[in-house]
Amino acid sequence: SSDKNSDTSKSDSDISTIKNGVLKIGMEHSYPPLEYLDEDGTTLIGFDVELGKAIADKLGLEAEFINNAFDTIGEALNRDEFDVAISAISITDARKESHIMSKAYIENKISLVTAKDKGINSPDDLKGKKVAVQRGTTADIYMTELAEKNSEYKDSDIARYDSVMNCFEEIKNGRADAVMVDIVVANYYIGEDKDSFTISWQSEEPEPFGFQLKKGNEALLEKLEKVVDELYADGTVETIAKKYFGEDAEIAAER
Amino acid sequence: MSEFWQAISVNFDKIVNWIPVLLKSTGTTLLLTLCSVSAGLVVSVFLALGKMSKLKILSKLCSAYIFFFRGTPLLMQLFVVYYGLPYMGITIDSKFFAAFLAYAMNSSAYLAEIIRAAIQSIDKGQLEAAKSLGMSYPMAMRLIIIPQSIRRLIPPIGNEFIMIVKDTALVSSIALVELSGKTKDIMIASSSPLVFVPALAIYLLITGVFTFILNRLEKRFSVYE
Amino acid sequence: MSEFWQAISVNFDKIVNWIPVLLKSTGTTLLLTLCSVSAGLVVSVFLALGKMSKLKILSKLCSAYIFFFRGTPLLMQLFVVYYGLPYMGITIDSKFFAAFLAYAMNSSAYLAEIIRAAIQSIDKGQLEAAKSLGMSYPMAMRLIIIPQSIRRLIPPIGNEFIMIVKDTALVSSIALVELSGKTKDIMIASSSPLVFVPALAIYLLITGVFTFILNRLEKRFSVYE
Amino acid sequence: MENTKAPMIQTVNVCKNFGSLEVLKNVSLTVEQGEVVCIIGPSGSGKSTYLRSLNHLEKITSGKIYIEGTLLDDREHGVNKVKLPKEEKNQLLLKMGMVFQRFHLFPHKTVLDNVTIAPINVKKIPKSQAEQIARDLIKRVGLSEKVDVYPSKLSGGQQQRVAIARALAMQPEIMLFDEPTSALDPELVGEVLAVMKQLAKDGMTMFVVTHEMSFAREVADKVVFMYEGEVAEIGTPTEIFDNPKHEKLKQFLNKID
Amino acid sequence: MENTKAPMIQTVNVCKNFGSLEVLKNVSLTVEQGEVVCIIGPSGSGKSTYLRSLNHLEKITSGKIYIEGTLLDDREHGVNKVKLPKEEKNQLLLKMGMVFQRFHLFPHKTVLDNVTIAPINVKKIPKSQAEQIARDLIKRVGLSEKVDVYPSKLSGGQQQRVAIARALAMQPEIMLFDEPTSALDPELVGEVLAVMKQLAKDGMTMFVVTHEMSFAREVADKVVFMYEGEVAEIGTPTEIFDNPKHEKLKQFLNKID
Ligand SMILES: Nc1ncnc2c1ncn2[C@@H]1O[C@H](COP(=O)(O)OP(=O)(O)OP(=O)(O)O)[C@@H](O)[C@H]1O
Ligand SMILES: Nc1ncnc2c1ncn2[C@@H]1O[C@H](COP(=O)(O)OP(=O)(O)OP(=O)(O)O)[C@@H](O)[C@H]1O
Ligand SMILES: [Mg+2]
Ligand SMILES: [Mg+2]
Repeated sequence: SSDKNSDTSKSDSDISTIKNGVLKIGMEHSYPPLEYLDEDGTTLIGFDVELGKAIADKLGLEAEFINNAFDTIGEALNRDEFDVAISAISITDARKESHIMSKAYIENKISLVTAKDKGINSPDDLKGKKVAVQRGTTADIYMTELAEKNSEYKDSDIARYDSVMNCFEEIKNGRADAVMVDIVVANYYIGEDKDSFTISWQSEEPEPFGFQLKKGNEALLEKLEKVVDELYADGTVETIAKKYFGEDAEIAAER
Repeated sequence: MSEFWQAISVNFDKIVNWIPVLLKSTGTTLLLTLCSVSAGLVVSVFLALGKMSKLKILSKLCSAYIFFFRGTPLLMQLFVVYYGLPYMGITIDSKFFAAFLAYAMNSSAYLAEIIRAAIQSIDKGQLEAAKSLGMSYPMAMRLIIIPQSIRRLIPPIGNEFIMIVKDTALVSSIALVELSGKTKDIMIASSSPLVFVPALAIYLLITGVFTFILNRLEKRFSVYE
Repeated sequence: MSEFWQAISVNFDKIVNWIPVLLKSTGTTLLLTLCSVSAGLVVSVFLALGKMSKLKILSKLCSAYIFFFRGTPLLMQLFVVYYGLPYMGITIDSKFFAAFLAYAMNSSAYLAEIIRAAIQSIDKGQLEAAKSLGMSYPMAMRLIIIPQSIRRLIPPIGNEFIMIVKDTALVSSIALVELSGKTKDIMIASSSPLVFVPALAIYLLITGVFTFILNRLEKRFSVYE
Repeated sequence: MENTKAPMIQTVNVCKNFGSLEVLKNVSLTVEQGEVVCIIGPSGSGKSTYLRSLNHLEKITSGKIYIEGTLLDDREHGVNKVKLPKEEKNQLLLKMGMVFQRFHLFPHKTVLDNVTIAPINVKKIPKSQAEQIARDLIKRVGLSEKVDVYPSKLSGGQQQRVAIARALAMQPEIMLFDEPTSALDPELVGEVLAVMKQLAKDGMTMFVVTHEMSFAREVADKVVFMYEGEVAEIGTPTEIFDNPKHEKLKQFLNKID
Repeated sequence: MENTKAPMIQTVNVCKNFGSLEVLKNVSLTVEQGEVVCIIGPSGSGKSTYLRSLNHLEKITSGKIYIEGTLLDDREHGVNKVKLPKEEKNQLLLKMGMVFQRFHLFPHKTVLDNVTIAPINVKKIPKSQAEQIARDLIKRVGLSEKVDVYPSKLSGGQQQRVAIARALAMQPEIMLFDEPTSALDPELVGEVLAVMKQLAKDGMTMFVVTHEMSFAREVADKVVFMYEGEVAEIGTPTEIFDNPKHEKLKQFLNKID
């Protein structure tokens, strides 16, 4: 452990934002299976969480997770509330413009979850149907643009919730016809309910997740990229992915 | 501050374009408020009389209802009605109706206390005079006490109305679109908080106009004072 | 209903385990309330005196502040502080502090009106008596009017406190974890709304205990009546 | 003839406690039909409480109350042993009209409505007939030109005269007055007393708590001095005012001067 | 000697409007040092307004007010043409003590504190000295045993006596009384009037609005009858009560009887 200590002091000098050997990771902790609380209501778990811990470990740092509303993660980064955001953040052009986005750390697409008997097989079938999305996610943006471009979709049919969990509640109790959501999340929620619900569509465009950092923090980015490559190489990523996404999930990002 | 004004003038067209969108969602805000305060008012009369009743069980029940709805956050009440009830086999399909239900129950509790206070603020001598003229308690209530309370009810009921107008902001959490939810959507879409400016203005307009009407009504009802 | 009780008894252990977690987050709820009502109280005294001032500009300014914060939803005020201020170059680092700021400003407006009403409810004869004894307006305020208003202030300030306890539920929208936010988290984690039961009970406990203390205090302060 | 009639009001050993405070102690009094009885006494001696007990605005703790010979109350420990049918009890209570110190007119009703509201709703008298009676009574108290005015537009003396008309509209057989002039400005006292004197002259039975000694002297058949919840002295006005026996009565009259 | 002194209070053509309502119309009056002046008149005639104008509880619309020969107000259209330094103005106002109809004791202060609060805070008299003076005054109004009691525990008459002591504690040269006994139960009136009579006997200059004709007759040097905002008649008690000239005064005295 003396080894670890020397590592820590080194990284302190390397990256200005990191203090006292703690890597601060921002996330909104209500997004299973990537970051969420265990049933006891206190233990933070999920893919991003374990990945974050593994990364910190490799860097010889302690991981600290900071809860932040998803739609203000960018702002919080800019004011140094945490060093990096690992929160199922899709790599978009807008984000690349305002922040540093890392290479993809896992693959993802947006998808449509429906009850089996709904007969919805693509966004084309959504006309006049109620779609639930989480406010501010890429799914929200996708649906909003669809409604803007195509008058057959009504904006009023898009129901925007604060939490993705609410979206799934809605298709379970029948108040919504479909949920548009990241596929990794969709898989998790369908889980046991494979008989009633199905992923009826997924986007062609991949929408991988990346780490988001404040502009100018390239030093940390470089370290993170390197560590993720190592974690891919030693199988850690795969182990965590299997734990949270199931045995047959294909999430490996092209790196 | 100057940055702020600059931002406004640069984005003036954008802001103007948002206004009709915001106003449309204001319709929901007002409709929800109107429906729930009206329904709450009807229920509250029974709650108030029930709480003042000499029948212990009735009085206790009404007190408990009032205590519960005044003692817990409206947001949670909304959640229980919308997300909780389905687990008990009751699924309310319409978001509007679910919100209406939660808000009506909530405001009925507040209004019941308002009505009770107004009735109790009427000089005891009025009831005694009515009694000494042979009126029964219900008759005295109907002819003497309640008509006199009405004027005193206007200000607090108006306040409750304004409260609910503002509290409708919470229904965005069940994805019912009204003024606040729409504002948030626009903020996210435009990645700028400028939309708050017209949104806050609309809220101020509603509360301002309503306060004005209230004052008028109050004067109207006080002819005999 | 029976389903409900069954669900509770089956999950009784779970519910019991949630309680300490919920209580921990209740700390934030109470701390936020306490801080913002206290700060709000300090500001509100100046606002109230300002609004009653004969200095037109001061009075208008205070009125406008009060009108704004009473006329718009607290949720939006919270959003403006949390999301909006950074765009104006003012960045608040701590979520708690942002919430505190919004809540303190909001409650200062409500408290100012409460204080004004209490002061104005003191019999005009008190001020006249003080004047006829040679006291200046500030001295009369300090020695005669304000001490007498305090007893009348306790109930409405207590109410404001209870209001804010419940309104802290809104800060979950900026991911500041307090009782309501934690309840939501647990609901997500357990995919069941059962957690509402202990959460609502905690809210009722807080409001109940607080109402009780209030009544006590009120009696304490009315020794001279 | 007159003497064979039952007394209008008779009370036997009426006691009233507020918690541990004994406000009335064995008050036994009789008001004959057509009699004017005045009650005098210092503040807190129980005058109002006694009057209010008669028409059930207060519940007595023990004692008996007869109205025109009918037993209305026979109480012990607050429990009434007389079980009159509700209808009959109300009929007895309606024999008494009451006028309060602070008038208690209904502020949201005009003078006319104040006077007609009880006859129309309680006695179910047709509106037009009730209004006819009311107008006559309002004329009798000298306020014909104020019929359609709200009470807030009237002076205290005028309000009290309306209150008397309102009570009379129920055609009571006895009128109870609880310090009817002590909330009035001195120059308004006269007009109310004048109406009361006329009423007495017309033969109305009256039970009047008052501080107006000259009124009591002039109008009363009997004056009752209450002291600390007890009837300390009873007599004709001459006996009470010119030849008081009870020490406290002497002191009281001295203070009033 | 006495005559060469400036009058304690002198007003010249004092007018007061509330909006379009003319409440005082050219009221010119003088109160000499050591004199007791009583103001009588019907309700609404402006008696209170006049008294309150003297110590600036109301602002007059026009006219002049002199205190011990010093011009305090010289108003036209509500504007005071006299610009006294604030300190000097306060000194003049402190020469007047005021007693109100409804006492207005400070309910959150004990009797002693009610009497000491102004001397300590306004006159900056040391607490112990102020308390000594206060105890003497409280004794003078006969309430030594009530020193540490809150006003709510006192009868109306006792409260009014404390109010008198409170005003006296500022050592005023003239006492203004606005119907000091008309909120009192009749048997409590005497104790307050007794204190006032003693005060007069001790040589205090007094200006008293009152409905107590016997007091005015006994104590006043001069009686003023106000009617509709004007001084309708001035005279000695004998002139006013036994030989009234003004028609309205005659009517007024008749009503009061
Ligand atoms: N509701 C009540 N609860 C407790 N005590 C009461 C109540 N009403 C009256 N009392 C007390 O009963 C006593 C008698 O009161 P009551 O009003 O009958 O006196 P009174 O002779 O009419 O006096 P006053 O001349 O002041 O009207 C007083 O000590 C009073 O404080
Ligand atoms: N603040 C005010 N605003 C408007 N009118 C007022 C005000 N104060 C008094 N008045 C009016 O001025 C007139 C004189 O009032 P004032 O109180 O001086 O009469 P008063 O002679 O003292 O009568 P009372 O014997 O009833 O005390 C009344 O008509 C009254 O309504
Ligand atoms: Mg009485
Ligand atoms: Mg007056």
